Amino acid sequence: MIAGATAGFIAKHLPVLVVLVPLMAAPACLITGNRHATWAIATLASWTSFALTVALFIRVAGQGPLSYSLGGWAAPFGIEYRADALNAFILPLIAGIASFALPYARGSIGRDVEPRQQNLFYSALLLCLAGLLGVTITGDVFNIFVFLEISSLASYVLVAAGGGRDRRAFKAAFDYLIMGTIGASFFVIGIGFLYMATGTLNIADLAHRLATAPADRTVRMAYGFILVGIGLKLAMMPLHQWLPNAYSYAPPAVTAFLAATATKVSLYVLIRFLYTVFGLDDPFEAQTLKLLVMPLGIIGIFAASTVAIFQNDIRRMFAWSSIAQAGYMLTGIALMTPQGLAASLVNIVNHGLTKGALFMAVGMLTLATGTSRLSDLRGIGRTMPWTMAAILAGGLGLIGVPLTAGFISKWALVSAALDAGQWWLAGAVLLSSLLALGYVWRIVETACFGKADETRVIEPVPLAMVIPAWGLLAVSLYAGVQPALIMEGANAAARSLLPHLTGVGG
Amino acid sequence: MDMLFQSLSPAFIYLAAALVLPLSPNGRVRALVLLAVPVAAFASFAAMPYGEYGQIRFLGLALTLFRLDALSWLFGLAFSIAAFLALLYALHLRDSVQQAATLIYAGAATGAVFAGDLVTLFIFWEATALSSVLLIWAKGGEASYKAGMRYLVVQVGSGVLLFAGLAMLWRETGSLAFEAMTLESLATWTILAAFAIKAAFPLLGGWLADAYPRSTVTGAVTLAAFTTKLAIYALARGFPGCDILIPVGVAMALLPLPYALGADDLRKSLAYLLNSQLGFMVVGIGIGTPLAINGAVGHAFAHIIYDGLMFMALGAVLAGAGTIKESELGGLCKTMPWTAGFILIGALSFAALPLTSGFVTKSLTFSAATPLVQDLLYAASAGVFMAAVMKTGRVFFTGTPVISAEAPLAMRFAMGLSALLSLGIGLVPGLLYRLLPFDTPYQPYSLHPVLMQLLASGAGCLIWLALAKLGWLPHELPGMPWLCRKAGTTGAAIADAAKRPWARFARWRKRLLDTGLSRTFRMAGPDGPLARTLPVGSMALWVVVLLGVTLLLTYL
Amino acid sequence: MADLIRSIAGHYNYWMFVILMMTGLFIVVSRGNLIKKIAGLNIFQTSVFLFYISMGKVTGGTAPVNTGRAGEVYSNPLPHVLILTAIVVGIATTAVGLALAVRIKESYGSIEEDVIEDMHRTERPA
Amino acid sequence: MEHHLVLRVVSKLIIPPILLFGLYVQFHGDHGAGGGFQAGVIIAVAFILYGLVFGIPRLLRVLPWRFIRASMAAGVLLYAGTGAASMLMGADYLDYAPFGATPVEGQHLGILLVELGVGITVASVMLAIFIAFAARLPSQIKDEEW
Repeated sequence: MIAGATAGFIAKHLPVLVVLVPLMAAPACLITGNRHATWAIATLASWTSFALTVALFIRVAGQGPLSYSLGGWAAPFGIEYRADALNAFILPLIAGIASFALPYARGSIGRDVEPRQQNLFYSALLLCLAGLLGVTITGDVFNIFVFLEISSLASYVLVAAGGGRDRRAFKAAFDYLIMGTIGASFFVIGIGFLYMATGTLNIADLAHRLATAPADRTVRMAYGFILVGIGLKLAMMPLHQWLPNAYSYAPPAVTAFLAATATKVSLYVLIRFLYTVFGLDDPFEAQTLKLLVMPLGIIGIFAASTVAIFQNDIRRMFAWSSIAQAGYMLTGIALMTPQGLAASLVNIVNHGLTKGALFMAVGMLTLATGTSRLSDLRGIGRTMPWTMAAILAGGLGLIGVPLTAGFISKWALVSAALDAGQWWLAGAVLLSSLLALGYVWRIVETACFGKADETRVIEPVPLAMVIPAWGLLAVSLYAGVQPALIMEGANAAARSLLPHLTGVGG
Repeated sequence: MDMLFQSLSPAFIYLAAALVLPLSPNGRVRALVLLAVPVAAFASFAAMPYGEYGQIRFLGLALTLFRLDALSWLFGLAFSIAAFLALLYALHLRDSVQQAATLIYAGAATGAVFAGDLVTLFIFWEATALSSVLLIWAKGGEASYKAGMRYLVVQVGSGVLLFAGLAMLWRETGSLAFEAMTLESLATWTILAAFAIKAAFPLLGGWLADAYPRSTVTGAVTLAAFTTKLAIYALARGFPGCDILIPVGVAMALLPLPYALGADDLRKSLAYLLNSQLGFMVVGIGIGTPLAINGAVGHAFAHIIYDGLMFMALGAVLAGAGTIKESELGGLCKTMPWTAGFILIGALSFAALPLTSGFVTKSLTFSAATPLVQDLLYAASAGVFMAAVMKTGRVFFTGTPVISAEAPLAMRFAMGLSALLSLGIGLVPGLLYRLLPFDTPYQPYSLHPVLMQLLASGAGCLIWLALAKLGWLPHELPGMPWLCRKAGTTGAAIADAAKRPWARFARWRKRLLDTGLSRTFRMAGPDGPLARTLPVGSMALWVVVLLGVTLLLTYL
Repeated sequence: MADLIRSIAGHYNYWMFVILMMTGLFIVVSRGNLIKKIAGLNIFQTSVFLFYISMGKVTGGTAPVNTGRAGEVYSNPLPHVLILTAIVVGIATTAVGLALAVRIKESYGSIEEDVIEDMHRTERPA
Repeated sequence: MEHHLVLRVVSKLIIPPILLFGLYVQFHGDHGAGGGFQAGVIIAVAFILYGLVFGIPRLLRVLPWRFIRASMAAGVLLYAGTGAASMLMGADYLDYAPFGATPVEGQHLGILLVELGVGITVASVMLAIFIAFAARLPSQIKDEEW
């Protein structure tokens, strides 16, 4: 009876509970001073919201889009939370990564944050999670901005938490803050223009009005500002410069969490705006994708991968690889076909899983040896074979070797490019895999064939780090072997978005 | 349950064994388990009816993991035998990495042979590359590391070509089935190029003689069995009767021979010989008649065994005497009598003397060939005789004995088994013929082939002796291609002149590569403008620039 | 010409917005002092506030408070409400930025970007 | 600061009205200009003034750090909890109708609670920001620095 009522309650409020659980757990962490208790609360909250997102995904897959109006105000007037095939697909990734990152943080955070302040760290992490989930689920564009800022502010703090070990984290967080704020402000200016043009902030309503009204200069301005603002947040090529420092100096758990979720959510926002809100029915919008976003994506893939090859710091190397991966996703989006979009969505999830696991493994390496510089890690493969195996497995995923998740994403992108008749793009994607091979190879070469330093002290890695890292890696490997679920989710999402697309592409 | 078991390619038996290998205790138990793996793999498909199993859908593609027909059955058997012999030979080793790599390598090769579609083929194709390179690296040291790198680049490159080809083919025909193809589009040419690299076609096969001699004693045996024979299988499956393969095969049979004769490192010499043998098979595939295909496939089968035997014996010498240089060895029949006996059988099989497996399989191809091709192949046989029998024979049966230990028991056992198999097939050819894919009656022991083969061998023997008399025998100038060295001073001058443009090109290429690399490094290295941490101001400037570009686009 | 002037003058709020935005961005781009950067960022954000508020203003309208009198013209309250949130976000950003600047000053002894970059360059191992 | 008699006296005089005005703005918000944001800042200003004039240590004696931190969280929890309570009572999140006998009455109560939560949070966050920065000063501000 009670169980039934609870289930009914959860089912009814599912969209809002997803955000509310971590959002309320964050202040609860603040009040509870004890770090073990806060960790327990945070972990519980993230696992709960993960379960809720999975339930939401199943429900949306079964019954179609789900709408929830806040405060009882109906959709175009009040704020609406709306779960459809697209965001229900992204949400489990975010909450799932957090569910792995929190146990991992318990093992690793002692290096970066003193025990007294760990509850602040956990509440910042939860706020970041809540913000990211909120961005994804809300159906109101201004609400996206608010949640984006909640998550961004929390992530500036999280990056700065690495400052206890390396003071460069402060500067990295500061740069991130300046850039992130400029990006968010551009985004909010874009929303202002949209509001000027249409008088509404609801996504569905905006899409409807923009589809019926002819696109004028105001809408185009909005498009430009939003594209650049979100492009900054997702590290599109010339706007990526905040990312390498932020990812390399943040605490390992934070890097793993942010790399797997923050840029992915920004990509989601971009997809949402391009395909739902603007619908690409103005030739200018399609033109911009073709002339600007696609080239930037490809330049990003090659430039960032090349830079990654020459990096001496493993975390920095993988940070650059993240920029390159964002390039793959952008090219998929810019193809403007259902296949391209689905490829990007698959890549979002697969890369999130792989990079999360990879950064966790690198964090283990860093913790054990006290360094992440390749030149100091010669021959580490012989002393830490399992950790190196995890890094190698993740690295193979970045290259796109068959049976890894990365292969599925690359395969999807290549076949999408071929379907769109873009032979050169398929070739470029394959060629760029060689660059990925280059940087992964450098790690393998150093770690397995370098001359080991006999005096090196290896500290034991806590099990709390090992288990989540391998768990996440196992999930990503599973996604490589059994891609059906993710592929279907991505295809459903892409199909649901593209009825808007008329008369473009080809 | 039965269905599930049936649908799995035997490859997975190897792969599963490789996975549990590190868990088993490293001792006699593991040795027995290791030996049981190829037997189990063979048993799993030996009695199954022909057909396609393991059909799955992956990414919307219909894949066939396990296709069993006469061709794949025979190669499956050959690889099982090879894996068994290689593992037996390496039984004394306590190196988990090499053992696991061997298992994965054998499994991948088996999986590729049973692959019913190009995607599965590609996956296993790359897996053979990745696992086999470990066998080269296991030797340790800078030289084997670099050789392994070069090997890996070539092998992975072959895989990339295969992938590109299959993608194009899929676009064109919508089918991924791995069937006989015709060379009429870029796609099939690309696939042929991928096979050609792995089969070590002329000009594409440099990796073979480069990598094999640099691998471990046991690794060389394993390497020799799988990679190139997998390529032969792929050619036999994909391009039977493809005319261009005939001249290519003839060239392939002839060109490596001088190098085989000239090499001081006997394993290197053997690698060249192996390459030449592949040429015989390629000719058979190119001819494409049932008889010729039978010849190519049968030869591949026999070759796996006697070539393995040769690598085993030379490996035993390397392990026992500490060197494998022709110039440093002699009189081994005194110190390693068993090995000497076995290698003689291997060498005679190589030279395809009657009563050996080499003869009964090669003559199939010969009898299917046109007279011109036949003559060229007999000429090649003479060369093979020189390089295989005379060159190795001299090390074993002439000269002052060097100190050397006889091979361990397991090694001798493996060699003996191979020798027995080689002789068995040679004596009772019907055993092998019955397994060949086409049912064409053939009797090898008729006058013409026996006579021709003996003539060719005799000619080879005479030429060798003449060369020895003239003092032109190769090991005076070790390590360089023999033909160039024998060209004399004038020839050397001509060669020098011919080399100059090439050297200039090589210099130019190196400079281009160097400057390209350093330019890239200057751009993308840690302090390059691409990677440097910019001041926030410059980052913000980029935002403004990009916004400007976007807004500019609104005016277009 | 008159039209042009009228259109420029008629949209003076947007001109102010653009000028403030550019000023703010210029400060962020050109000043090396971290505090000045934050100040620039604030000016930039303020321009956004101005943009929203002027967008919702109705000529002659009053604050949208129900006074009971009939026939009153209200300004559009929605942009104002939104901007209230944006102001809070701006304050939070400024606070975090200043806190970071304090920590940077404590650990580097300077808040001049070029000085900090110099330190990075010399302390980074090759 | 010990000697600035004028400042001290004026502060003491002015702080209670500021607090009172803050409370007025706080509770007037549901049917006029005002609300939690503004009230929170005003109330925080009263304490900040106190801290400026009498020093951070004395301010922390009035409002312990632990209390400020707890009230930051409590404010958010009050806000979110009000919404959650409405969910438990069968309405949508943040729909206050079920709090009272009539929807209007319920909304009055709901908004009051939410605004209170906002006010508490804003006030404590402003104070926290102020203290976080001000407490880093090496010592008290001296007379001659004015």
